Amino acid sequence: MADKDEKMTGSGQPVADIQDDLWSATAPVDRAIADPEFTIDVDGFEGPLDLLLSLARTQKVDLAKISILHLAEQYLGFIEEVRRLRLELAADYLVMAAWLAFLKSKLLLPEPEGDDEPTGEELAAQLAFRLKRLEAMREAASQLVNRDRLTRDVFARGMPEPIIVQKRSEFSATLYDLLTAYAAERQRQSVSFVHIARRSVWSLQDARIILTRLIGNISDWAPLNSFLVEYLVEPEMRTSVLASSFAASLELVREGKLEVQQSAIFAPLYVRSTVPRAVPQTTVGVQ
Amino acid sequence: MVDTNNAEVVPFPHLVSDDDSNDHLTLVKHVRMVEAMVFASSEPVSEKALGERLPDDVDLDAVLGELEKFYSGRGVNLVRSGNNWAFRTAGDLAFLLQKEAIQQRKLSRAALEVLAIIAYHQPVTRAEIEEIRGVVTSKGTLDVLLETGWIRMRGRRRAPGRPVTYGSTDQFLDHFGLAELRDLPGLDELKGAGLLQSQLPANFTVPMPDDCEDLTEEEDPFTLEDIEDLGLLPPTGG
Amino acid sequence: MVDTNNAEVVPFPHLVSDDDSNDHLTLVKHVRMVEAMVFASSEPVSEKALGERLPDDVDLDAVLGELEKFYSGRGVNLVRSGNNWAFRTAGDLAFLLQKEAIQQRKLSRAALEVLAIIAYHQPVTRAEIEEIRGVVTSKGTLDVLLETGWIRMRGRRRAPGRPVTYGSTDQFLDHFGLAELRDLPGLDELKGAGLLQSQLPANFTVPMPDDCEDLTEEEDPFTLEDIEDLGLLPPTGG
Repeated sequence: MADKDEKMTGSGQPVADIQDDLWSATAPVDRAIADPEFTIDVDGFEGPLDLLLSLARTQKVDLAKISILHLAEQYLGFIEEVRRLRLELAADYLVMAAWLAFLKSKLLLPEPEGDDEPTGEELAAQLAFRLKRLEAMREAASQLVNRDRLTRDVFARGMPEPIIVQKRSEFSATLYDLLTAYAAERQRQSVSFVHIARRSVWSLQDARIILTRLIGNISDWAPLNSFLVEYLVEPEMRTSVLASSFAASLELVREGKLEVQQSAIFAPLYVRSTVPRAVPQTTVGVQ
Repeated sequence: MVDTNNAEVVPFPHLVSDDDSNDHLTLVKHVRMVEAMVFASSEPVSEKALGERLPDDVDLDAVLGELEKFYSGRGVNLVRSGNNWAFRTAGDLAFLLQKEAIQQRKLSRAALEVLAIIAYHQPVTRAEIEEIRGVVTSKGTLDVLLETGWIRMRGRRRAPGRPVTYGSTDQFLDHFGLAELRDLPGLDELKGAGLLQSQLPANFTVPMPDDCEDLTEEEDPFTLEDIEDLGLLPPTGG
Repeated sequence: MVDTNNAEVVPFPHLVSDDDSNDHLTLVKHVRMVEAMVFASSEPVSEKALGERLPDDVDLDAVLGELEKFYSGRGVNLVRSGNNWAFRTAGDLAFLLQKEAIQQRKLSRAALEVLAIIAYHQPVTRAEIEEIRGVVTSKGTLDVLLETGWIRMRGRRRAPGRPVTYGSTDQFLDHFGLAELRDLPGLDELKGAGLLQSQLPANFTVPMPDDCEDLTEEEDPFTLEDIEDLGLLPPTGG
C-alpha cells in the first residue's frame, strides 16, 4: 500500500507520533504532481475517510474484523487533539466527527423499538464497506502504477515508418450540375446572339482619301467605278462605297481638284484630275 | 515471466501442416503483411485498419494469433490493447532501454486513485468518485487525467442533473499493458468481494467495468451543446 | 526477391545445436536483448552502443548474424548501414505503408459548362467551344477536365490550323450514369425539366451527340508528332 511519508513532511508536528505509528509499515510511493486544490490536507490526509482508514490501520487487523466503535473513538480523540492545538480543520472532518459520535451512541445504547432508521450495526457495516472499498481502490491504483508501463518499462518502435500519403483528386459533379450548366449557358447565348450586326460603311473621309490617291495625276477620262473595283467586291459594301465616293468626288470637283462628266442619265461617270488646259471641256451636271 | 527456453521451439509461423501447404503459404504471406504493418507503426494499429489492407477472405484473428505466438518469448512482443495491436519490447528488458525512457510527469496519489476508480467503476460520474473517496475531487485532477489521454468523458448519466460519465480509453490499455479491462489487476477478487459497487446498500450485482464505445442504457450521448459547454472533442476522440 | 517459402524453416534463433545447449540459451538471451534495443531505438544503433550494453564476452557479430538471418524473409528485416543496425519494412511490402488520400474537388462553373458543351457538341474544337460560350476558354479549364478523365483529345479537325477536337470518355458515361451519349437529354427534355425556358429563338437546337468512338470524316488521327507536342497519352488513355 501507499506510503504517506511524503505527505507528512512539514505537517503538524503534534500528531507526528500517531502518524509515525500509522505509516511505519508501509512502502514508499511517488507523489510528484501535487494536487493544487487539496483543501483539506491539514495533516496530509485526503478527507475524513482517508483519516479513518489511516486510523483503522493502527488496529493492525483485517479491515473486515475492525471494531468500528473503537475506530470512532480513535477518530474523535484525534479531532479533539487537533482542536486542542487550535489547528485549522476543514468542515468535513467535523461533520464526520459528529456522525461518528452519533454512531457511537447508537452502538452503545439499545435500539429503540419500532424504529425505521438503520441500526447502529447497519451504519457501522456501511462505514466498514466504504473503508474496504477505498482501500481496495488504493491497492488497485498501486498495482496499476507498478505494471510494466509504456515509455517507462516497455517501448514502442523507436523509428516508426511513416505511412506515405498519396494524394489523388476525385471530382464530383452530378448529371444535374452538368445539365444545369449547359442549359443556362445555351440559354444565355441564345439571347445575346440576337444582336444587330454593325454595318460597315465607307465614310466620306475614307472615300476622299482613296479617290485622291487613286486618281492622282491621271488626266485622261476614266470611269469612276474602275478605280473602285476592289472595294466593290463585297456586295453589302457596294452601296456605301458608291455613295461615299460620288459625294467625295463632287466635293473634290467643287474644290477644283477633279473633273467629272457623264454622257447620259445613269451612264457611267467619268473622272479625271484637274490639269491646266487651254480648251476647257463642258462640265456636265450630274444626276 | 518470460520463458526464453520456449523461444527456440516456435517456428514461423507456428502452424506447420504438411497436408495443406498452400493454405500454409497463404498464411505465411498474410502474417508477413500484418507483421510489416504493425511493426511500422509506433501506435497500436486497429484491426479495422489491418483488415482494410488484407484480402477480404483473410482470417485476421488467425493471422494475429500466429504472429502473437511467434513473438512470445522474444525481445519484442506483439500485444493487444482493445482492438488494437502493437509491438512492444519485452518487460524484462526494461533495464537495457533506460536511454529510451521518457521522463513522465508523475501523477499525484489523488490522481492515481481517481484513475483507478474510473478504470474499475466505469462508467462513473464525479459524484460517484467522490462518494468512494469521501472527498471532493478537484477539477484539476480530472483535467490532468484527461490530458494524459487515459480517460475520456463518455456521455451523460440518465439521472437528475445529467452528470457526465467518465471511462478509460484504448491509450489507457496500451500504456498499462492491458489487453482489455478484464485484465485489470485483482478485478475478479474485487468484484467477488462486492467492492465494485458504487451504491449502498450492496444487494445487487454490478456489471464489469465497461469501456465499450457504446453508451450503456443509463447513459445519454453528448449533445452539441454539451460539446461546446464542456469544451469537448467528440467523445470518441478521447 | 523475398522467398517466403524459406521463412517457415527459420527457427529462433537459427542456430540449433544439441551438443551445446547452454551456449545456445546464452545466444537466445543476447539475440533477445539486441532485438529489443534495435527495435526501441529512435535511430540506427551502432555496434559500439550495442556492445556496451551486452556482457563483455558476447560475440556481437554472431548475435547480429542470427538476428539478421531470423528476420530475412519476414515482413520486417534487420538491415545494416555501415556499422549501424535498424529494422526496416521488407521492400516488397512497402505498398502496405502507402495510403491514398482522396481529395474531393468540385468543378468550377466554367469547367462544367465546357464539359457539357464537349459532351453535347463533340467532336468540338476549342474555338467552337468559345463560339458557343462567347468567352475565351482558359487552358486551365481544359486541363482540369482532362484530369477528371471525363474528356479526351480525339484528333485534329481537317480545317485550317488543324485544331484539336475534344470528346467525352467512357468514364464520363460511368460517372454521370449514362448508358450512352444518346441518353443526354435533348431540347424537349431540357425544357420539360425546366432547365431551358420556352422562349427560345426558332433556330435553337440541342445537338444529339454521336457515340461513335471512331473519328468523323472531318477529323484526322493524331500523328506521333502531335502526341509529343501535346504531351498526350494515347487518346484512348484519356
